[in-house]
Amino acid sequence: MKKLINAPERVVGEMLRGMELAHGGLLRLLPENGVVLRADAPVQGKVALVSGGGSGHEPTHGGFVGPGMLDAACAGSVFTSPTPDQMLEATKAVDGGAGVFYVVKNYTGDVLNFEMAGELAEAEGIQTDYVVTNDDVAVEDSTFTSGRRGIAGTIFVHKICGAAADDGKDLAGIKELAEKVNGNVRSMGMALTSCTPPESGEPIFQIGDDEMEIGIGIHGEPGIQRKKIEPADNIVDEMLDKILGDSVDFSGSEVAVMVNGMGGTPLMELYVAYARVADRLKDEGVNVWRMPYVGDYMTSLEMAGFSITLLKLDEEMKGYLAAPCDVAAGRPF
Amino acid sequence: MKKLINAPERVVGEMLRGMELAHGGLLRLLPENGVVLRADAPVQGKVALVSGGGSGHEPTHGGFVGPGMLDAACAGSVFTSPTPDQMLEATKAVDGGAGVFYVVKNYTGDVLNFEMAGELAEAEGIQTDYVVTNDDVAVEDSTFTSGRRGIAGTIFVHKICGAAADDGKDLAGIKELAEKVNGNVRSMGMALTSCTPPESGEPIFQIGDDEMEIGIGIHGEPGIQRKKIEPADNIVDEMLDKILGDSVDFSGSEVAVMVNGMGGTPLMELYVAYARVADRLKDEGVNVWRMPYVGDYMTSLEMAGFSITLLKLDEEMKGYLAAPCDVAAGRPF
Amino acid sequence: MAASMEENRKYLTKLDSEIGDGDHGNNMRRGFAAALERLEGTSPSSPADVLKAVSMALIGKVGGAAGPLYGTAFLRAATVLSGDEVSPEDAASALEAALGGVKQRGKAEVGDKTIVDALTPAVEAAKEVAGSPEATVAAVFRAAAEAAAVGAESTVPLTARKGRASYLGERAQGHRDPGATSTQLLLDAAARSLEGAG
Amino acid sequence: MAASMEENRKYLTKLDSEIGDGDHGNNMRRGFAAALERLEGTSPSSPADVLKAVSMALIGKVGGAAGPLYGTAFLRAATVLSGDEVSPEDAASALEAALGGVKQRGKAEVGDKTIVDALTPAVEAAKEVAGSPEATVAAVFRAAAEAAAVGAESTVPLTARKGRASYLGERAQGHRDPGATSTQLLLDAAARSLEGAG
Ligand SMILES: Nc1ncnc2c1ncn2[C@@H]1O[C@H](COP(=O)(O)OP(=O)(O)O)[C@@H](O)[C@H]1O
Ligand SMILES: Nc1ncnc2c1ncn2[C@@H]1O[C@H](COP(=O)(O)OP(=O)(O)O)[C@@H](O)[C@H]1O
Ligand SMILES: [Mg+2]
Ligand SMILES: [Mg+2]
Ligand SMILES: [Mg+2]
Ligand SMILES: [Mg+2]
Repeated sequence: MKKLINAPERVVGEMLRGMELAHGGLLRLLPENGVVLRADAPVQGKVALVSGGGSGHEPTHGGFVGPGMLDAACAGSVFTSPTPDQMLEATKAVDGGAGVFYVVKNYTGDVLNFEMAGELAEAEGIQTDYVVTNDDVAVEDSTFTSGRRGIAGTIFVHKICGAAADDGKDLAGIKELAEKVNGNVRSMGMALTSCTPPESGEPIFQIGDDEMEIGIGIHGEPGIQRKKIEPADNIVDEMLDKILGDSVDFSGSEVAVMVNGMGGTPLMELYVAYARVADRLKDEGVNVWRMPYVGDYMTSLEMAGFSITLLKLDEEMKGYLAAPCDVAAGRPF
Repeated sequence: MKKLINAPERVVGEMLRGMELAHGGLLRLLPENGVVLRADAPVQGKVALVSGGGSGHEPTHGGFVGPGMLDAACAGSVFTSPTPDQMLEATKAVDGGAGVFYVVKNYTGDVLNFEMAGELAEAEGIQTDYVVTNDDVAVEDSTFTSGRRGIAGTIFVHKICGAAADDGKDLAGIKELAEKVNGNVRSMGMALTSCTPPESGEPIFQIGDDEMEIGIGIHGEPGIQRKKIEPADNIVDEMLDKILGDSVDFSGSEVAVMVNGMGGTPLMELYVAYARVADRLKDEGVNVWRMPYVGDYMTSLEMAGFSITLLKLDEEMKGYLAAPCDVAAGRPF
Repeated sequence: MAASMEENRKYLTKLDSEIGDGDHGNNMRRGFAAALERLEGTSPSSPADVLKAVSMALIGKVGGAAGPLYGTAFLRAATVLSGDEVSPEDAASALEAALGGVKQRGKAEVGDKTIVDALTPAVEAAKEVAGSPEATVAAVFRAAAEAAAVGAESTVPLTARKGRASYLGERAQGHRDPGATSTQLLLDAAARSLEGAG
Repeated sequence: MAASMEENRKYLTKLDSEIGDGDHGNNMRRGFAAALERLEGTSPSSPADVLKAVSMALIGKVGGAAGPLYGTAFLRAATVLSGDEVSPEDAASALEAALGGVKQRGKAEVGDKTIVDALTPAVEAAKEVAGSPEATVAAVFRAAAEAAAVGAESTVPLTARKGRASYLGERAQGHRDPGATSTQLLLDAAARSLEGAG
């Protein structure tokens, strides 16, 4: 296992420290709690957005903290949900008196820990609410599972709700908006390689030199299907067919598109994939709104792979997506 | 070799097409020539900046085309310099009557091909000039080699000269400014893994599971030294010692800093490295100007590794670095 | 328990890699190491205080799905204990309360391929042993541990319906659940400790 | 020549991987395939026109360091030929002009571990054979090819001073230069073609 680190157990702390040193003025840390805050928190009178999850998905979540997006992000160990006390400290630090809204990805750990955090926050007199994102279409029958996972579509919830909070929307309105976004976003991922968390030192799964894993999540856990690798166009087709054939009817609509790298796929290949996405959407009568987001947004360490996200837009969502924000992951050059 | 592609010989063309589909309105292609242009080229009365090189370094160069940076980028095959006819077509397409300036990285192929292009352009009545960037300190004795290589520091030349051209600086002034930036920027890179170009199908070099390559370039060619892997802090120290000990005296100055991922190193690890960079610079009395650039800017396909770049600033360079630009690699979120 | 989590870290990591994200071993080791530290630092007086201290350490340090579930388990166990002595019936009640907490938080049932598959038979065995006149607390935990082992093994052929393994569908079959396994290991460590084998 | 570049693509790739960026094989194959296509499409009349067409195809398609160097080589060779016949002296002069072009563009000398290390002895051998009365063009190229082979082999122990290999310092020693090797292969292909072995 070769990584640019000092020691496995120090990775997250040093990463957070590096972020604070790099983006001081925009971000600050609660270093004892592994929390990244916007430097000017708390912002009085504004609903505060708190998210978080395991580390290893950078720029998610710390890279999305700042004016116009998240107020705070809680960083767990690699691929491990953060704990309720982290979330409570974050909550208290960003509480501007208008309530705190949690954006939680649907993984049992994330949900249970954020639920406990909400209970602790309410006990301290802070009103909270939350959305559980579940944009991943890979898992079909969610009645018999933990339900669908939250993957890159969650970032659109961060952005749209962040802009709405800046715009003065109240806690109930943010909740409603978050559910609307979540209800209109669909994603799917795949992987060509596994990844190796620093503390385990071993790849999460073994995969052959000529194989790919379809329906991958973001924590390196195996996906839904192992197959022989195919050309990029075929892979995009399979993923788009599942997304377009799911319960959101995208035809004739305007969509925000994200082609998200898992970390180890060169940007060159993401654009090869996007060319196919664009062609297919055109054939299907789905209109890409403005420019797609092509790059590494919600990664899985060094995993080679990518995910596609489509968000069906209305005027409100478009306005909030277009609103300016100042976050480390979206700094102009 | 597992890649998200359709066929090795089609990768570059499909990548360029994907970029145009994604960023239409900002970019357009000369598809027969593998050239990316700003959509509004030619911009009359402005010195036009043309750069280029092999593909496989994305977002370099196409991701830096747009208002405030490059007017055109020529894309060669993976790791292969583009050819003079590509450069000539780019030159003609962006010529706004104020001359065309080439930003060339110091590799024999890039230099020879851009030289021939300049000859062809002059024959067509277009005035050209160029800078050859050579910020890499890894190669010590450039008297007995092809000279130092141009690596990530070249991007600062793109940005500063791009802003200056927007600001109305003439061709001679751009040349002088480019030489100033080049004279004040120093970089060094390293790799933990190799990379596999699609058309060759084999890794460029073999490296052991416990080894690293110091002084790596950006084309996957071997570096200057093979060693056992060390903790990130030690690696940063070795690289910074070489950069700080080189012919630019950084002490007491303000620097622009870039910690650039080669493609396969997670952002998490780049921040771990940046924490050490920040600590060392503070110890050395070198002041980081504004925020560092931490991310993948000049990659080498999926290579795990990174480079550090320091640019010693004056007021003019600061102003141009801070000027707004609109490029695919720096799009706000 | 902390020693068991340290010893079995790689095993749990392996199980959680096959049908999860590979962190269960590290999560449990970290959480129980923190629990040990907290106990050494605060020297709680009653058994209930011990369990509460462990609960807080787990909630604060384990992370993932297992943190809130085991944390709640220890907390609920604490609530049924009073005084300084723990009888065999107390022990069984504590385990039953723990299971109740896990099921209330996680909403899993037997057959879902989780902690519940190990803890449910453990509670039944504990109650049965506790009901007999020669019962000892050590025997209650030994019975619980053995039943938990059977329960954890029973997860092998199951299709997961909760947690991360549930995304795998039938691919989870043939793999042992990591959480059910750590349940078995924790109960076994408790039993050995009470039996004096430490 | 195109066939030789096709056959030897992997070999040149391997050499360029050891002390370069692995693209020389693909670059040469692509360039000479384009040259073949251009020749088939335009049917140039004179030997000079053939060389010019090849030159343009190479400059336009090879890329990298080898593109301008070989492109200039063919262009300069074309400039010394006139008419439809090529004598042995013409052939040697063409090779000499080619070398001049490579040296002028690339500024390399013998010993720098480049194309020049193969082409320089090739030109000397060509001139020597061309000076003899029974010389044939085929013999000129055969001598050039054999000398180029020796020259390419002579690059093995050298430290590179030009091109990508020069960054390696002493690590380039023990590796054959890819460009010198393609020079040898091209001359050999030309010789075989003239000898009728195709
Ligand atoms: N809803 C649930 N109820 C009971 N146990 C559960 C539930 N969800 C997950 N688990 C247990 O948690 C274990 C995984 O723990 P761990 O790997 O530490 O967390 P994560 O899945 O967040 O990475 C599973 O093996 C399973 O036994
Ligand atoms: N200055 C030079 N003069 C002569 N030949 C050179 C020079 N620089 C490089 N070469 C030749 O070019 C070869 C490399 O070609 P190629 O791999 O196609 O280009 P690149 O180095 O741009 O990837 C080297 O092996 C060497 O023989
Ligand atoms: Mg986890
Ligand atoms: Mg090259
Ligand atoms: Mg896990
Ligand atoms: Mg090469």
